[in-house]
Amino acid sequence: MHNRVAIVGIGQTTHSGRRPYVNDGELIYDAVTRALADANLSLKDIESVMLGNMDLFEGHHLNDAMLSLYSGAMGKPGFKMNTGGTVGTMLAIQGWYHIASGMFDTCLVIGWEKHDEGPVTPAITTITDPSVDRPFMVGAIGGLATVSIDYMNRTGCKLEHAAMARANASLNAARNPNAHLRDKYSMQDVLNARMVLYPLNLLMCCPTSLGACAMVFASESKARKITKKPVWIKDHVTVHVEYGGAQFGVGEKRWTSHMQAGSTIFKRNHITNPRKETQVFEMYDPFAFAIPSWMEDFGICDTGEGWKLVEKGAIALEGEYPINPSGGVMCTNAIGDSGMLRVAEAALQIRGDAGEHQVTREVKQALASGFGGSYWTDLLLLSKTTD
Amino acid sequence: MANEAVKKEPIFTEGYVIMPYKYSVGTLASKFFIQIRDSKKINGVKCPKCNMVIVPPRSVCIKCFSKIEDLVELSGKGTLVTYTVVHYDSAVQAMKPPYAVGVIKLDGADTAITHFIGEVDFKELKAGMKLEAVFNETRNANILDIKYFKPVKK
Amino acid sequence: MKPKAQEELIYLDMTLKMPFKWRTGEPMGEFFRELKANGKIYANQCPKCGRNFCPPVNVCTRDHSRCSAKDKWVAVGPKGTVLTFFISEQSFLIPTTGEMLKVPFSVGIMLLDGAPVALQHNLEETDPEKIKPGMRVEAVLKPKGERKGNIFDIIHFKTIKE
Amino acid sequence: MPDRVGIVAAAMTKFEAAKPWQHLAELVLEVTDKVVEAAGISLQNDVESVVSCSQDHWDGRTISSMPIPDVTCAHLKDESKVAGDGAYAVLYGAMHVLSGDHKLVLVVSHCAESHTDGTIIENWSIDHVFTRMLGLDYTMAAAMQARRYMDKYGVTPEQFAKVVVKNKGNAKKNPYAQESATLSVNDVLKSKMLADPITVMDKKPVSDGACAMILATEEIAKKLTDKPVWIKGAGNCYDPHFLGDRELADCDALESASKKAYKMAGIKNPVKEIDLVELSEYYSYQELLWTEGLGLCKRGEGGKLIDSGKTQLKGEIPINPSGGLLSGIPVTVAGMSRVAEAVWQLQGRAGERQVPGAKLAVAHGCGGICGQMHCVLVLEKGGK
Repeated sequence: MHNRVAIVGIGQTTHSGRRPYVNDGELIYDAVTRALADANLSLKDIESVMLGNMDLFEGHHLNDAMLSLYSGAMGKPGFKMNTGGTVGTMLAIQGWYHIASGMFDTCLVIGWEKHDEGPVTPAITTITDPSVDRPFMVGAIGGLATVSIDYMNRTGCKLEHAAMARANASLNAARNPNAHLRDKYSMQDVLNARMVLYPLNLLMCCPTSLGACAMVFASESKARKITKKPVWIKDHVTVHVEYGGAQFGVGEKRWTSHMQAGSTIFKRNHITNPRKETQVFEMYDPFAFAIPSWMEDFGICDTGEGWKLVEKGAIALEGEYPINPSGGVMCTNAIGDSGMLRVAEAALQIRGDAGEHQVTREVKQALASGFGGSYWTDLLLLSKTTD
Repeated sequence: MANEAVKKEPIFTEGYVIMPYKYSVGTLASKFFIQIRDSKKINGVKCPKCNMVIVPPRSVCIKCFSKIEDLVELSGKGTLVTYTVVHYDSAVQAMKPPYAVGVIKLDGADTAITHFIGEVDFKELKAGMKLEAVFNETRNANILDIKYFKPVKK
Repeated sequence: MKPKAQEELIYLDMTLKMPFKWRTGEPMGEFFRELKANGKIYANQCPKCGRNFCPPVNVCTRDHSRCSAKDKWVAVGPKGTVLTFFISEQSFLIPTTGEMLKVPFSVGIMLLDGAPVALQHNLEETDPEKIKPGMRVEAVLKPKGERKGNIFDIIHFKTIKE
Repeated sequence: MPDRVGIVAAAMTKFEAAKPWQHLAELVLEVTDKVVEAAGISLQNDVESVVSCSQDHWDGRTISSMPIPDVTCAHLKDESKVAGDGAYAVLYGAMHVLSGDHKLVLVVSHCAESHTDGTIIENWSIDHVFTRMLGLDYTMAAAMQARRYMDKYGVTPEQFAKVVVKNKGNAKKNPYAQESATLSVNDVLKSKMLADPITVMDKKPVSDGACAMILATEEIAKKLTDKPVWIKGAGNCYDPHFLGDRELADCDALESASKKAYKMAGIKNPVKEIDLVELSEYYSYQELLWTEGLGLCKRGEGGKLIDSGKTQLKGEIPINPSGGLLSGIPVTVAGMSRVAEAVWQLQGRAGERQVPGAKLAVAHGCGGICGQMHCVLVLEKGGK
């Protein structure tokens, strides 16, 4: 049986599209000092440090070593993970492994990205095989547009429903001082935005932001000494699927990785009614159809029910099942940091420390997901208590 | 399949990974580069907590992790800690080989800076030798505004 | 933390340029050899689950069954049906060449005749009004002497009427 | 170690200056097939998680692990990628097992150095604000470290050359090695100078290849093999990045990592207790410096240690009986291949380079400029 792992400190920078007055290291240092302050710890108390992002977004090879001064890793153990869009959630899971394995009592994990410095779309294009499909890829949006069309055809969801989800995210982000895009939009505002690739318009795609998020994890004995409000990582799962390339869309168009991740977590934790037994979901939602369609894939609701819940306002801050009270990836997307923000924001909701974007229902258990790579999924279940 | 394929010519996809970046150096390093560009002066930082003097100047203390915001002026003279003479070519080099690179500890600093060593007979390179900075005529606010460090004439 | 407005901030422009000679490997290499020499597009099939792969693969990506033996290969295309497509009006840097993308850039995912397998490539047609999923297309290949054994031996897929 | 993690089997490709016929994923497929066969398991049914190790810059691909699930049968399974040295992937795989999350883990690493220009990648791992524009790479940095090491402790280029002679000689007994040779100290000293004092022979050659291993819980490892190898201790640590922030002639990070690993493994006298060491010497001088960091001799005495002959294949504490990195191992794979070699030694499968009666081995991986980060694993022979 593994050692229990708690989140005992959370720090995030504010997020924006440009922040020229700090360099990469200073951005990370900002998040790290906030997380340490939140945990009321000093760097001396931290046994290991992990830094993660996607290398080619800023161009630095081995940047965990290069930025070791700013992350606090100097003279400490740690290593870098890089799994694409899931890197933020993977870092949280990496932190979990460090402590659950019994090898460490405390660790600091940092996810970051500074998208204003590098070429985002060309870097994303290089996820493909150079010999076959790289010449034909333009960023990540093509595949997402395809599945959006399929979702609409399959379930009766309309463009309006994606716009509703996006509008809801904007209202939430307006209450989150750390979010990047904080303008409020109505459903009509979203529908009026410039079309990028049908059915996704500019507001239905995630932005490119910069920012960093740091978290301190601790073993049970340490956690109880550090904080009165530890948030426990009750379970986590990672599910990969084959590299799709052109094949995606030929076979199934649903996210098998989300489906398997959801069913695994719910089964292992005896959750039969996820909308009741978990109270909030911080979902990695890189496009506006993500929330309605992925609620179904994760098993939060039945097939065809996702957009109806959006229509009913269930996902709102004060709704039946709030999703992304932080505003989500639609409003803030610094890729290496996006996944970790999901975990951090879910933990803040459990602590009741989310401030203006705290959901109205009491949160005992929360979900946080990561998405990336060739349609890969990380899913974490956080809990207020250890039982 | 394996043996059969070995007989045939391997097939390659030739190309590049080309990515342009525009890095912010941050407020503190901006001041450092502007000082070099405008006044030919090399600055370090002094940690307000542990008094460590750090060059090149970073906004975090390498010893106590405190935040550092202010620059202190250094003389531009220092001692050679270690060095090498480069004899090979590579795609990233800023100089034509042979040339010398060294780690130089500026007077008054606790850490050292890496840069070229010029106007020197390679045979005379020695740890502990006194060096001073030479600046380029045209300066663009980056580390290459320092042309190299040269031996101080006795 | 924010500096005063008049304070100058320094940026450093650097371009990463790494040359690569990526290996295509056994089945993919053979795919390109066939394309170059005989103008044929090949796919292979998993003997266990029956799924097809284009370009061919060594092992099934789901059940790990071997499927690289050449006798299991099947020629697909050159005709096919557009499953889905996108047209980029916005130009981006092409990371493999450093050039800017020529727009409009039209890409289709084509279901090729002969086996249920898809290939992603350029469409000749760039007018979104004239492309519909389900549309029939055919691969246009470079003349034999100009083919080099890479994906650009196929110039694009042109619209055909049947 | 809180519990015992077993290494059931390890596999490597033959390392070559170039492997032009294999796609990167095919390198992984080759070692995956080999290791699964050696462990006698089913990839599809038994392996619960895959930890891969590769780097985006080296592969020229963002998310370099993209094709890995395809060839490791990780569809709908857990796969994660360590972006550093392969030894860290073994450590991460061990954490998977120790946490109770997975009982059987496949760990793989791959790299084809020959398909790109490594100096560019090295340059892009160096601080971008103050240093990268100087065009620095690892060889220049290593030369400065070697020079400092010589100046501070009186170690000589002849002693560095002895490492090359030993390792290239050992490699003759290793069928997986890329380069082997019978050399004299003079051959090394007279070879082409790259950056004083490092000659072309003092530097690891460009290499392609892959490595894999199967990690399992104690219970399963014992069931699968009568020759399990236990991971007894592990430690890792970062040094400062800037060369001027460090004392280059000492390796504090490695000292810290090895002390931690030895403590975990209950090792009090490393030289006496350890039977062999496989370490990551990207440059010849590093073997001497790392032996100090690993506590096999006092600071500054690495040169004396090679002079003593103790680190020869038949010596008291053989170092790199495989031929080490100098015989040609790609980065990323480097640390994992050290673990794999040590596993083979402890399983008695090292052929002509076998160290007789080896019971306890140390494997070391490192990465970054002048060995900025280190990972040390202590391995113990299990079974009879």
